[in-house]
Amino acid sequence: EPQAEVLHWWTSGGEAKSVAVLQEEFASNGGTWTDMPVAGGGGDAAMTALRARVLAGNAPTAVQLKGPAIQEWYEEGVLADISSVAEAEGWAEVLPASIAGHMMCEGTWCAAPVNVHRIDWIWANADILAANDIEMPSTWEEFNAAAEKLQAAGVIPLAHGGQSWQDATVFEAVALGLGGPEFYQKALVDLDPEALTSDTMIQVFDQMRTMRGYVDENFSGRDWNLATAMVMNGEAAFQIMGDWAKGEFLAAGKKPGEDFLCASTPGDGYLYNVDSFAMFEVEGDDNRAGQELLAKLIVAPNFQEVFNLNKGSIPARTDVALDAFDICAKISAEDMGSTSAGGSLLPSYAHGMALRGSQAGAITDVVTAHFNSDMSSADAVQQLADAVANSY
Amino acid sequence: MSEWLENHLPKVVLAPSFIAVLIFVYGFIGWTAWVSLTRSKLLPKYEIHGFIQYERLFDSPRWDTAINNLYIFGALFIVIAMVLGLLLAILLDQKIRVEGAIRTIYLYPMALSMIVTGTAWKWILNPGLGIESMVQGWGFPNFEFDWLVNPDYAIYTIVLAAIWQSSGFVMALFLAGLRSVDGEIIKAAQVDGIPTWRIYTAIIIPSMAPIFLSAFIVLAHLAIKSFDLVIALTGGGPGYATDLPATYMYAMAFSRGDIGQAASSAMIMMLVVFAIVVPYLYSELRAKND
Amino acid sequence: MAPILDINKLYKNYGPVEILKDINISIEPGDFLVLVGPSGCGKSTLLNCIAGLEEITDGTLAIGGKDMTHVSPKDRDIAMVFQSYALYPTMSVAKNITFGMKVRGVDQATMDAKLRDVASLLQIEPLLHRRPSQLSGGQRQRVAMGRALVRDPKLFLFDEPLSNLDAKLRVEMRTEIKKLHQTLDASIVYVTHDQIEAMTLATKIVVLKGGIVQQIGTPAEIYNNPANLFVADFMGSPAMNLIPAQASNNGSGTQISIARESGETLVLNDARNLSLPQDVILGLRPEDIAEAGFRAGAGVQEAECMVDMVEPAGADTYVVSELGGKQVTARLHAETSAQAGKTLNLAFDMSKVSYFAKETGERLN
Amino acid sequence: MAPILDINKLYKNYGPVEILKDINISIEPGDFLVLVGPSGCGKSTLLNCIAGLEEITDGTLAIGGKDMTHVSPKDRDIAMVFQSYALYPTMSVAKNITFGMKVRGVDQATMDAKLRDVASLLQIEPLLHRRPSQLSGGQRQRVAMGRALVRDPKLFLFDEPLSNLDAKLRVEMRTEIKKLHQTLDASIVYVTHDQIEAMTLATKIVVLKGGIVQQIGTPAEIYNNPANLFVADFMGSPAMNLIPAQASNNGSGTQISIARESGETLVLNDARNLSLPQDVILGLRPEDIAEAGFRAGAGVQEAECMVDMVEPAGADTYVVSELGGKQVTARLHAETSAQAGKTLNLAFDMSKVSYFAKETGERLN
Amino acid sequence: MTDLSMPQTQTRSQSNTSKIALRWLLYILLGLFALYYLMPLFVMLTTSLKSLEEIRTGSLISLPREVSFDAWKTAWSGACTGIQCEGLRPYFWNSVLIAVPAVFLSTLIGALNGYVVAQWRFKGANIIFSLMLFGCFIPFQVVLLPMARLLGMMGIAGTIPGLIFVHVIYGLGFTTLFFRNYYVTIPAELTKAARVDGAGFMRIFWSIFLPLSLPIIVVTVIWQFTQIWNDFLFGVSFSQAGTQPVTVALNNIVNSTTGVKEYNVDMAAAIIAGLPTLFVYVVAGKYFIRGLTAGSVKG
Ligand SMILES: Nc1ncnc2c1ncn2[C@@H]1O[C@H](COP(=O)(O)OP(=O)(O)OP(=O)(O)O)[C@@H](O)[C@H]1O
Ligand SMILES: Nc1ncnc2c1ncn2[C@@H]1O[C@H](COP(=O)(O)OP(=O)(O)OP(=O)(O)O)[C@@H](O)[C@H]1O
Ligand SMILES: [Mg+2]
Ligand SMILES: [Mg+2]
Repeated sequence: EPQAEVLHWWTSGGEAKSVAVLQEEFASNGGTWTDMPVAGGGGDAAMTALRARVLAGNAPTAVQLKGPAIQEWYEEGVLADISSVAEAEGWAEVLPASIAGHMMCEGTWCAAPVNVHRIDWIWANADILAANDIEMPSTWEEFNAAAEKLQAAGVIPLAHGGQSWQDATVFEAVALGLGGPEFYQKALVDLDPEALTSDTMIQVFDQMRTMRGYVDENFSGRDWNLATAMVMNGEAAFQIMGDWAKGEFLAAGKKPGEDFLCASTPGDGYLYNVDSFAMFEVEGDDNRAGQELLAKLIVAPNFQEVFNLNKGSIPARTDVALDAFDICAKISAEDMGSTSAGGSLLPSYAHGMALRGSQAGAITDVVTAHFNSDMSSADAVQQLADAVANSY
Repeated sequence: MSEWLENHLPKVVLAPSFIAVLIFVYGFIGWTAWVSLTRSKLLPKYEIHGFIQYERLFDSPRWDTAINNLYIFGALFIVIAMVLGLLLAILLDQKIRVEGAIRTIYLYPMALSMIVTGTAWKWILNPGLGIESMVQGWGFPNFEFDWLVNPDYAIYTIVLAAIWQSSGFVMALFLAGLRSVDGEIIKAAQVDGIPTWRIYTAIIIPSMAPIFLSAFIVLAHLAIKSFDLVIALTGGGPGYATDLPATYMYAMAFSRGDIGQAASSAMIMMLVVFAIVVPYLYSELRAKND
Repeated sequence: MAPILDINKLYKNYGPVEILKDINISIEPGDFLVLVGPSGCGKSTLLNCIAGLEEITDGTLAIGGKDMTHVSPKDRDIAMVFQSYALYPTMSVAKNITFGMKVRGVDQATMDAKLRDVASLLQIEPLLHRRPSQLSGGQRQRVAMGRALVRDPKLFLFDEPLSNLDAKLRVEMRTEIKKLHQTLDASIVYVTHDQIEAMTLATKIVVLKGGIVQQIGTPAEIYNNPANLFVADFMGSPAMNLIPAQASNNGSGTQISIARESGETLVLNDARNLSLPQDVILGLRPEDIAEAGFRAGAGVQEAECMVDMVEPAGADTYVVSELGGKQVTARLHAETSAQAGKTLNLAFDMSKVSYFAKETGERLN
Repeated sequence: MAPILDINKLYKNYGPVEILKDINISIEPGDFLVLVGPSGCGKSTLLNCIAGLEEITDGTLAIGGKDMTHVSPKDRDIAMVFQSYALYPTMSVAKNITFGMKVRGVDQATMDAKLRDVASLLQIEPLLHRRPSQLSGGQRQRVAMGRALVRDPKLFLFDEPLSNLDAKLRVEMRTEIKKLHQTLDASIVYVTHDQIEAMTLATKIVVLKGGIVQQIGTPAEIYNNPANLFVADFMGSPAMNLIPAQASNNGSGTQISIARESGETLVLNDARNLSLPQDVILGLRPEDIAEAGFRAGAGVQEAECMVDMVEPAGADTYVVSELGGKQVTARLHAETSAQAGKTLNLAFDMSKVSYFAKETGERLN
Repeated sequence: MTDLSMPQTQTRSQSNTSKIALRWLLYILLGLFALYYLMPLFVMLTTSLKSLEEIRTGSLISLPREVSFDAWKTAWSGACTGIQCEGLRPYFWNSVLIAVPAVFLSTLIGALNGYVVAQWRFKGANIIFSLMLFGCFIPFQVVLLPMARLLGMMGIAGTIPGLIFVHVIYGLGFTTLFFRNYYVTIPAELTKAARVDGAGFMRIFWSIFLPLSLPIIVVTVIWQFTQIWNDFLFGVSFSQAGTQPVTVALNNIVNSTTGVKEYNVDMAAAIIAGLPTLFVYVVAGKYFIRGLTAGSVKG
């Protein structure tokens, strides 16, 4: 009888309901699901628990893991091989190549993707834009011009929460927009020292400094959803935040395209954050059977659709019908397809898709230090290079 | 045999605790020391690589900030909590009618975990939501209280909340101390014509030295271990302006998968603890021995 | 001269409990007033009232002729020595003594001079730099006295200053306090529950019981003419023998009959012509019962008694015998040949006898 | 009969510090041995060694003829009463008394019977259900005794059982302990630093100082023939007068000269033919100095002395005068007419004098 | 007792006015401090009584326009803590199962240790005590990983006994300290008397010392209960599905990264999770001061 203990940090409201869908499917296929939710700090607490469990020798069956962390755990020799399921289900055909890459460890499949979050979204209050006669910006200059206008009109141009991961989110959107996909790849994925110290990077920091001016005084420590509420309430015009922000709008009864607008941040490319489950090496046939069943169900079209409808993200597999999805999701899926083809489908560094924890952390430290002080862009670039070198 | 057991029972009783402490405290410290010399990342590895982790640690501006913050936070927190605790204890010692209720109010923060109260503090201190906007709403538009969002001052909000949580406990310690001062000494001072405030400053407070020591130790250990508080209130921000060694270590170990780095920072923390606790123990046990 | 301390109809309650009732005491300058009484009788409370450390509930209190009923302790011009000495634990001996002066802004030179005087008077010069915790009991006691002496107040108050010392030291310090009183000609109110201390030190004794004054008088008055059974029993060690007896007046004096275990009644004659009720309690101090032949005088009467116990105590030997159902103690000289279980001829000095009413316990003669 | 307690060459160290040195004591059944000495001399330590509460460093210790050097306290068949009583604070009086029996598994009926006996002996029946905190000092003391008595042990150990009581109660309890000893014919080792207690209770006294035995003897021996200056000074209250003097043998007796402040030398004759060095310390108890006319006998000599202080103390009056640079106390009867600042004719009983070597302090006669 | 308030009498009339003024000042001061301490609780309480709608629009620290207890109900039995949406209720019981035995055991062992260190001194006892005391100061993050390893080796990883074990081990330093400082104030004669009475080591402890220890037991239990009930780090690291304590559940409710935040439920949940400790403080608070006075502060 398939069994699975699942460690994840989708604990509240819509998230929990989304996972519950998986649990129901798992159960209806004869499996027993043991839930092990640990929320907090974008998974930090869950990772703490995971380490303890692994060291204690009773790792959970499946763990919500993503990005290079999957490969890191693989290197520790604790992940299971689910290639048989992946091959039987033909994952390689239905997943975009770059996303499939994250699920592979040295040529074997070791994780199953759940969804794709797009990070480089900009959200806007439709009424404010209309009232001030502003279009959704498509370049950062336009954005700046719009912001000046809004500021003059007494509206906070950008709703932002001063937590380091939010700073990083804005930063990577700006880096992608100003430098283009290639620059982003070099600087924030390959950590090319030249790119990191380039003039483009200085411009990126300049833009961050400019945007610091568009943020209200009280942004520090603000939760992202409170920032979203500012946009909803008409206190602020824009917010740069991943597609989960949509959930807040919808929960408050707002309609996409009418009350609020969604668009990708200025510039080309697509930053994704793929949630996935990694399968840990476990004892017992029941557990292994559970693991395989779980992997199969996660990537199966049904779950991909239902889950993502709930969660606000889009399916990882490209062959799911999007009729039920809203306009923002449709844009997202479309862009994913086109950027995947054009090679500008890129992993989000801010959400742990591009870099190992210590490297991403080192960059975030500099970004947030710069944003929260009057550090010059040149200094920031220098520190960035040092921090990256020190983080190995 | 039973004679032997009877004679050695005290040692036998203490032995399990002693062994547990040896393993679970000192063994683990040793383990940490070992790991701090390795390149452990996601999980501990045991291959020694020298002092590289310490070099990285001392190169890191974030660690500098964390250590500086520990000094600022530690000093302010300990001093203010003691002064406030003492002041409250003295005020409460004036035969207050509703002493029990007030005492409970001052003491209850100790009962709540910071995971919870941190959010409330975050709102209260947030300029746009809390005190600042409230006071401005009362008609003082120039009132400013924006420490939380100011990187130079944010650490002081941590101090504020930490004091809120611990000063009641310190108050209880001091109140207990005041209650055990010999009443005749105070009467003697009154007859001697010594004004009340001088009785406190010159006679009672100096005689409570052991309690100051206890309070200091409790507060110092809270300061060094402060973790929940920072996570809940500022998350280390703005930027990493309110990072403390404990949060630094946690971040390294559990969100960045850099266990070697975390171990080296833990060792430095433990050295700081050692520097505080050992003199205390020394004086404490020497005094009790004679 | 105005009395140095005048207490008038003083009452003190703690909540609903009356601790002191209708206290009237007045002493002259130079008097050494001792308050005695059993534990909990209100001695400390009365002293605290005098010091102003407790508000009094009713009545008035004057020191040096001025009404002080509502004046704060520091303005009463008094000094006080406490049972636990109450030295300031963190200050040196010198600072303990001078701290009060410092607070009152006395200049350094005067302070030093006074400190020197007091230290030499009490012979504590070598201790001036020590902390109280480094002193022995007797030394602490001296420092506490020093702190009081340096004030040069109108009135000294002592609350059982010797009770924490051991027997030997207690005797020594007692003598020193007596000498100090004579040297300084100070006015003192002194609390103790040790009646020997009371007898040796006082010029005037107040016996308290349950917050009520039992008797006020000189040590001799209290010792020889106790006002009631309580005072008789309380003052003197070993205590006065209090023996139930039958009295009858036979014209030329009083005849006293005392029942004995052996059945045979002991009959004694008191030459004084007293009018007593039939049932009385006869009070006679141990030293007024001697071995026959060692005491002579008009009132002395002899009688054969069975010795129950012999207690040699160095200078004296105490002999216990049963009379009127009570253990009666006689103080004999050290070389007595008395032996437990044998009879002994005892001499009773009837001229020293006190009589008390059986019911009320009040003195009758 | 074998001695009930036999201590042989006992040494006790705490770490490097020698607390007790070469103690040799032996007592017979029924003896009442009192250990006296100043604070810190090692009395409690010795008692603890006897009880087995402290391991001894060297020597042997036998109780009732059996070697007990390494036996644990519970098997020594002893009972002990502590200075602070050490009553179990959470147990009722009855449970306090029966706790030891319960631990030893005595059956309920025996326990009840014994409890009843002891309670009636000590008159604490009404207190049996109270907690120690609800008792007065004297009552606690009685309960502590009860706890010891109920054991019916070979040997009782008492560690200053009376020192926490007030003067009056102390005297009463002293008498009761004495009576108990006589009633039960128990063997007792009793620690005190109150020499009056020692004198009244003991059949045998051990004087300790600095962990070394100074003298062992009956109370009379110790009082009348102290072995050295320390014992002379320590035993007796007021203490023996110890006066530096010059001795010379004039054939028919010994002539003693004592310097006086007034310049005039006091010369006294001791009829005994003693061979003394020139410089001696003369020891004479206050009761051996009387008012002239009140003491007769072969050895009595009179001399005019200046009275410095008069201390009436109820039964007696003490008079202090300066002799040989020392304050010398004389015990006079209560009715004396002595007045401070006047001269008085004093009678010195020279037959009672002790002489001590000036350097070593050892007794000479 | 120190009562300095008593006779600050000058002359009657003058004293009365200044005395009354002083008293007023005193009470005002105490009241202001009370406000400072109560403020966060006030914010939490009012927020928990508001609707989500009101929180989104209004000021966070104003009084609720309309009082609603829905959030409390949700927090207790409806909020999602993962795929189960049964609120805090199931986790409460876990916490009780962990806290009660852990408090009991650590107190008992601490009492025994304190008893040995204070009353049965033997060579080295002080050193052992110092070593134990140092254990109070070790940052818990340090021990997580090696502890996890050991728990795994002992086969109690992820179980409630495992969590109890961890809490007992790291509570020992403080409980031993408390009891030791209390027991050193008890005269050694008590032990001696009992030994002469024939009682052994354990008998003396059970019959004599334990019944005496109420004040310090109260202090220790309050301290330990607060620590263990509020613990999150050990709870999250050493539990698995089914053994998670209430703090972990609370965290799961409160801390959601990308979900919709229901602050009213968060706050209600927070208060509910804190109720047992609050209850202990309110009920046993006065014994707390008494217990501290009874000796534990002296060290
Ligand atoms: N603050 C108080 N409140 C209520 N009752 C009190 C207070 N202080 C003392 N008492 C009571 O007043 C009575 C007298 O106490 P006081 O201290 O004056 O006795 P005392 O004669 O000095 O006794 P002791 O010889 O033991 O010192 C006692 O019964 C005591 O319980
Ligand atoms: N555990 C110990 N370690 C070291 N020295 C000790 C210890 N116990 C007692 N002493 C020392 O041994 C000496 C004798 O102590 P002991 O208690 O026997 O004196 P004592 O004669 O009973 O005095 P007191 O009359 O004050 O009770 C003292 O100097 C004391 O300081
Ligand atoms: Mg008193
Ligand atoms: Mg002793």
